[in-house]
Amino acid sequence: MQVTEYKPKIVAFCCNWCSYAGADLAGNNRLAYPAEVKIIRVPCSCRVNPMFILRAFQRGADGVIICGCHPGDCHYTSGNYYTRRRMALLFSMLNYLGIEKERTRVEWVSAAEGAKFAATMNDFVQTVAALGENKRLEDLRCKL
Amino acid sequence: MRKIAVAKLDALFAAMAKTHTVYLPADGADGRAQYTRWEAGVVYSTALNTVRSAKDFFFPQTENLMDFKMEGKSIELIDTRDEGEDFIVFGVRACDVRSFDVLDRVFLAEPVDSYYAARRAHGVIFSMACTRPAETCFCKTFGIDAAEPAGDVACYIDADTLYLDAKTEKGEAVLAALGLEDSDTAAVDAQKALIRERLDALPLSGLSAAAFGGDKLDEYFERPEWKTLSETCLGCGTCTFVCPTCQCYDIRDFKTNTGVRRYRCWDSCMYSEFTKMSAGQPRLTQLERFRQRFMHKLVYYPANNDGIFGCVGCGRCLSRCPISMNIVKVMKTLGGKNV
Amino acid sequence: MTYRQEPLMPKIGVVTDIRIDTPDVKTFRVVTPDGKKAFEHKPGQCAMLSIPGVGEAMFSITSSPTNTEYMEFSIKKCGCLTDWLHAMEPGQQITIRGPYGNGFPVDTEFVGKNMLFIAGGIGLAPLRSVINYVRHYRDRYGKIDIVYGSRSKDDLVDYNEIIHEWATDAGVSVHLTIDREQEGWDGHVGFVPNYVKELGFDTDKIAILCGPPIMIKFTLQGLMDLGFDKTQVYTTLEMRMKCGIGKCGRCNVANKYICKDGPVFRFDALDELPDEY
Amino acid sequence: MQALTREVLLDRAKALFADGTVDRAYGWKRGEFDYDVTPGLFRSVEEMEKEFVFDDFCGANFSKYLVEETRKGEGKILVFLKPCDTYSFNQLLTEHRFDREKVYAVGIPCEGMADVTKLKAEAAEGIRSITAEKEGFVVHTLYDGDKTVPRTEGLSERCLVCKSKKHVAYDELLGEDGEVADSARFDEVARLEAMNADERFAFWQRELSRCIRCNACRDVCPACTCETCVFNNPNSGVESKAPVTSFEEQMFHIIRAFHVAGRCTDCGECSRVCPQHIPLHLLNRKFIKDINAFYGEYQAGAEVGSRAPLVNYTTADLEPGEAVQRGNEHA
Amino acid sequence: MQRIGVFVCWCGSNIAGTVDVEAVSEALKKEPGVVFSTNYQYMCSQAGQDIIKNAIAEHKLSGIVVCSCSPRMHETTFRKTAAAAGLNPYMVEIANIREQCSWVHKDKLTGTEKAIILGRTAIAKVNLNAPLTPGESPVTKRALVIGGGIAGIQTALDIADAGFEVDIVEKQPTIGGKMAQLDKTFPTLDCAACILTPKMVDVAQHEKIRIFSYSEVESVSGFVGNFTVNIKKKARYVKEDVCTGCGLCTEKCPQKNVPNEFNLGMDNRRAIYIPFAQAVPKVATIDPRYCTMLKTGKCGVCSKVCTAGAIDYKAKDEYIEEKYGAIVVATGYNPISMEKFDEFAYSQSKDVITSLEFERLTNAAGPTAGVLLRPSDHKHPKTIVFVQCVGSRCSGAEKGKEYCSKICCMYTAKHAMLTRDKYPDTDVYVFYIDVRTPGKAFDEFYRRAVEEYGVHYIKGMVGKVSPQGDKLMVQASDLLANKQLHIEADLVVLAAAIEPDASARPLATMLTASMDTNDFFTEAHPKLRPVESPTAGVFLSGTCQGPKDIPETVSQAGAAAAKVIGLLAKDKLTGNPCVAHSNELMCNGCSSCERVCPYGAITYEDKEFRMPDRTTRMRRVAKVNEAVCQGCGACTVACPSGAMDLKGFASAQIMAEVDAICK
Repeated sequence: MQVTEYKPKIVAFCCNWCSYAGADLAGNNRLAYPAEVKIIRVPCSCRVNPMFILRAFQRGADGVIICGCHPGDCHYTSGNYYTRRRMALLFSMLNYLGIEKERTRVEWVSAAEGAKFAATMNDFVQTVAALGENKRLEDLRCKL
Repeated sequence: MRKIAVAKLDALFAAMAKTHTVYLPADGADGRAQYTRWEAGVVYSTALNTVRSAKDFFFPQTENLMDFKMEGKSIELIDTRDEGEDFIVFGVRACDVRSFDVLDRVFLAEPVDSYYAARRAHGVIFSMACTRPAETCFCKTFGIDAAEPAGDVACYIDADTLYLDAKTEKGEAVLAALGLEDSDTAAVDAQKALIRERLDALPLSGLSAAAFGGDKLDEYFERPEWKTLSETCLGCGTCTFVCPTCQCYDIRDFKTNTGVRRYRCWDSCMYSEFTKMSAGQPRLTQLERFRQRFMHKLVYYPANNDGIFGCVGCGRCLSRCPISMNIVKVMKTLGGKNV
Repeated sequence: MTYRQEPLMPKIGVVTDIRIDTPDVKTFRVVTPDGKKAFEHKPGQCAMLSIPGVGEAMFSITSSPTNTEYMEFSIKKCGCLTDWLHAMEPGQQITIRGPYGNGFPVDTEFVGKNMLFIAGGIGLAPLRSVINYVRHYRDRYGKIDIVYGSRSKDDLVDYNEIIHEWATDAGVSVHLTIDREQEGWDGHVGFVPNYVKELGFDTDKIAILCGPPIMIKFTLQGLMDLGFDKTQVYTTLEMRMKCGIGKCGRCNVANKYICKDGPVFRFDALDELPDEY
Repeated sequence: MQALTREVLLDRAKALFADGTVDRAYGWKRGEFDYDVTPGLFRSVEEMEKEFVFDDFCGANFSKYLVEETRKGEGKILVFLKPCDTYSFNQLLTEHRFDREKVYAVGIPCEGMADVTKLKAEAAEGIRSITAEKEGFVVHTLYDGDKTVPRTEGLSERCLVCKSKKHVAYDELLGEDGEVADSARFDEVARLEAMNADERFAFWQRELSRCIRCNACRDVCPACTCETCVFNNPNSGVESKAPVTSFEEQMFHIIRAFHVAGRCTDCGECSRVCPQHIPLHLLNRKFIKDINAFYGEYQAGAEVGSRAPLVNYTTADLEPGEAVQRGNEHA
Repeated sequence: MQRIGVFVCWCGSNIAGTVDVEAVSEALKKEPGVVFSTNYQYMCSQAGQDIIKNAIAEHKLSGIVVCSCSPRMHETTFRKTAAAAGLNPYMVEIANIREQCSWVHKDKLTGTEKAIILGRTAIAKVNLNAPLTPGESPVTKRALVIGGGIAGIQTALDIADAGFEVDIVEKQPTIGGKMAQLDKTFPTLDCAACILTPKMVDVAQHEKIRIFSYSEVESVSGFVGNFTVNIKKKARYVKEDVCTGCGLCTEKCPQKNVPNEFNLGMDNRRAIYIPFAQAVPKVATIDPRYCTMLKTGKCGVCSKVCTAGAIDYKAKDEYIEEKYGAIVVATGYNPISMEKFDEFAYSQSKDVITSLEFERLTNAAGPTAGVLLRPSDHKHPKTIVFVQCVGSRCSGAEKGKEYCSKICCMYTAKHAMLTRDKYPDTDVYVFYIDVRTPGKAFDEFYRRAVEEYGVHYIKGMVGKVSPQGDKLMVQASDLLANKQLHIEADLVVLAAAIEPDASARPLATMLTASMDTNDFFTEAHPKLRPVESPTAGVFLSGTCQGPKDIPETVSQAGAAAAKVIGLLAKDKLTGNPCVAHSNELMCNGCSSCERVCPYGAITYEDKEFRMPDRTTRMRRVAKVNEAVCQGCGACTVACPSGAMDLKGFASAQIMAEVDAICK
């Protein structure tokens, strides 16, 4: 009997200097994580506009994760501090609107944390998969 | 003329719903009346006006026109129109009923807009006389009689009885199928008299549109008052979106995951980017856009449509404009003593 | 009863040929997938072309109705959709609907008249349809003068056709001009309005103007100075339409909808409209 | 009833016109009825004498108009500012949106402004006239005689939770200045926070689904003065004109609230003008409440030049995950 | 519309093992804009690159997508390949199908599917790419060093030795800074003056170095390679070039009661003075706050005794504008004020002193000629209590600083040791929280103080110092013995925390260099770029960046110099073309972007715009300095109107990527 497993769509924004390198390291070390995760490279986590996150949900993403350098380690000194504030407020707002709070996450992953990257993605995919499809913040037209 | 007890309204709507989808004003979560699809439990609201007008039923805020699928160099066009369903809009006020005439003259003029026409063909209008017109009402200005609303069936309601008067064959057919009790016209006649008395007592009852019309372009176009009138206009679309006769639209494409959906949505001539195109912008300032809206209702529309005005005096813009600017103020400012 | 004919529903068109006219103008040949003309039209009418997902816009049909095989559109690059069209390769499908607008009164008021066509830049596009129509039914019309100017020689649209077909026709005089001196150009140099005055036409004809607003303004003045009456002069207004069927509320000047009542106007009628075009 | 009368304001305006301090003035214009006051620009004392009003229906805030108007003409513009208006006035100055030198600001006290929709709800249909009496607003109706609405029930929501009766900007002050109030403006936000996610989603669906995208909220908002709004910009990726799907409604309001986060002065105009009565201020207030809780008290517009929380940070800020958690715990 | 070529790399079996490369290149052929798609064993090999080059020429490609390893690996390689074929290098996008696909997914079907999506995403992005060209700007080959302490001196010397001109701006009349005030230096105990003054002389004599002493930076404009700095030379009322430094005036001046700041007010100087004997430049300065002539117009003694005729009472502040390619901040530190630490009775007793004052008391050139005498009665102190961490490591930071001042442990050990060495009859107590000695030969030094010199180190904090008669009653706790101590001391020395000089904050504003909450300058990267400020062209030397001892300061000063030399050695600076860009038609001028920019790359200008209604109006709009912008994108999100976008990572591009992924 074949069961089609529900596979969430995950968009991961990774900063070029830490998290994208961390993802590369996960690859170098062959640390597996689900293929549902697709990474978009941005120079810094602070490049991620809340509009991109909403866009992802509109287009059918089930979860969006933003990865950046650890606070204090930003290649641009302060970028991830702004990310932290923006996302704190945005996520709090999404939660306030009743959007499942587990669908969004910010995680700090350094270039050395290949294992953390893989573990984070494994956990995030699992969490989102448990929620099921994103229904509250979707644009049905996209699924035509 | 037929009648039914107000207590039996639910049964009436249920009977209508067997053959038609029924929409009627019902009080929403915010306490204001909105057209709602009738189902058991929905209670008819006698509130004077819904926030949104009844034009939505024929000219909805957004509607899909067609889909395209594209692959390589080829395009496939998919006609997504469906047959549509028969529906009844119950409780439409006289002003909104007139607005359908106004819209008809746009959408049913050649070439006929098939989306609108299909809805119009499927819709049956049950109008409702206004026993308690508000201070913002001025339908009389445009020759509309709230005591004698048009539509397929004209309705009158008092404390315990709803009277229904078929005005068209379509209306008569629907009424006939409902098997209602016949009624004499005495109660309705009395109500009409009361309504007319009340209409005459309204603060705007003296407002006259005689100073306006299709031949008045030169008289009003260059008037300096446009500046002061439009100066604090925010350029939002509230007036146009609550207006039962505003019919400007935009056609837009939405990229779906597999193709393109072309849809139509309301647009507003008050919006700064309404007429912006790559070739330029003919109405540059809010003054021009503001003037366009009111000239259209009071001059351009009558010029093209046998003198019928593009306003029906429903008063929605009077109560909804964020800065309380509205067509009455425009008419009084421009028309002076003649208004 | 449902209306199945929907004016907003386009037809599919295939671009079979793309001709580079000037650095920013290309001419596109369009037929339906089965190789026919999408629809018949009158000179001066327009059609709505679209690439779904990119945009829809109105363009003059530049080919003459007498062309039975295809339609042509000369399109200047000036925005999102036109960028896309210019990047296109033959074989690409587009959508097309129309015809829209009133067109020129070629079969009524123009019949038997001498014709003067005055165009600037891409303004030749809508006139080309009329010129070729008039040339096709040569005997129905009198003498034909064509004054056409552009920034430079390279910016003259349809140069080859003008030189090799129009200019060689009997009873057709072509007067070309460019704005500034240019190597390899021995024709007239100067702006169109001045050239029209220099040429000093008799008033025994119908004049049709199309070009940038400033050119129209001064050329019209020039014609008035030459003794023309506004009832003898026509123009076609700038494209500012969306639906093409007089319903969306954009293109009206007072109560006239350019897409329905225009785009061709006689100047005496234009005079009655407020200056909002 | 307002503490100052029309005449006091008018006299001051006349004097300022007379001594050449100003050559035009923003003020409220009399409407058709007692309540439909229109903001307007007066160019002379005569115009003001004819049409200027000041009463309980003068809620309109002129700050936003200054962005455009200060770019025109040479002379100064007189503007009357209620205490809450001064916050948006300052916020616009912080964002360099107009030239302070072109404005002569007269602070006026405010006793709260009426919300005519509340009075209309009371009168059902037909208001002949409204007078403000000691006991409240007396609505003279067309059909049901006089109805008295207690003042607190007739005031705008924003006035009932007024955050300050103290002006934070003016060139001169007429009347007495009040105090910054300790208002209960976050109670409603807290009530929503106390719900579970499903309830909150249902609440917002019900509210936002009424949106007709007329843009009145945006166009009246004193923080929304962008030269080109992202929703009007075809290149922004979010341009749209209609709430085609429930997503569009949500996105419009989330993005709008986010764009004014840390800049919103909580003037409440968005909710007042919404033809569908969507409580939009609850979105903005959520941001304000969060900002206060996460990053310390901050009131946009309280001070010219203050650094908004979203263009600031500390190394010890809380993590987004914690923020969501705390957002839930507020209740 | 682009003409895109897609090149799928097998990477041997690294990719091809888990991804069906053939299927990927086939599938991507159908994507919009793609006109060519192929796969090859090793795209990065010469043969692979040739495939790309040939395809660019043959298919007139306007953009290419390489599906291969991480862009961090070979993006540069493929950009160069594209450039070699005449395609703008920024028209290349990499789809990472190795590290982020084939290496982390085992199943071939899954891997292939994901590789197609990643390729599609890169194609969606490249469809919106635009050719980018890095900007160039010239470099002014001169450096400015702000601060003439040991950090500034070392940096200046190193830069000048490399052959570049250097100007030093020092706000005091002499260079030398804090080190000039020290007695001996730990852990070697060599005399500070002996090692510093030769360097000061080197500076004075270096033909590439100019010293602007008694001067301050007024304003800074420009950007890396092109700074324009306005320097205020305060009037010293003595012509620098005429004064011989003979010092006669400083002996004859009748105004004798000016607190001598060089000795921290522990003795007096004249109104005309030379701070110390080895001052550089060695010229006198008139202190206008005390000079009778300047205040009342009556006196003129110095002028009379000056044989060189150097005195000029009419001197005015001078302003000099100079251009620099690089700026080094070396503004140093000061001990914090002891005012708030009343428990130590600093303001009540002259015999409670700071460590820096103790340095002067033991310095041969100090107020007591190097003999340790109590300031109050000039007696030898018999019992000395040293208190460490005064104002350092304070939690809450209401009074002091949260950080460790780093140098106090070592200099206190030095003071204790030297005291015991010179005056063995003295009892020396040191109260500490921790003793931190992580430096070369530091711990050995500290242990010698304890073990050889018998200094009493007590773990615990002094609770209160109360003057009683000529004694200071010290109340303290001994945490190890868990008991209260009462010591009758003659002298109490407070190891005051150090803080950045007050001039640093306004300077940081002028430089748009960022600071932390303690007003220390922030480095561009705490680990990897420790001597650079985030503001390009601004470098950090010494304690302006954080507490440091002399060896650390000198090595950092050298490092900063090396960075400056590296910058000045270039004739032109080539920028990163992926920088922010503001669409001025949409810009509100609201300053949000400027506030989040860590580099000060954004400025505003008033610009006249033609409005659609043919009127014009002025508007304030943001301008990005492309030479300074590093391309982080913080501004793009701060901008409410969306006027600010980032080249190479434009919003439209990122959204296209999002769309492609979510399809």
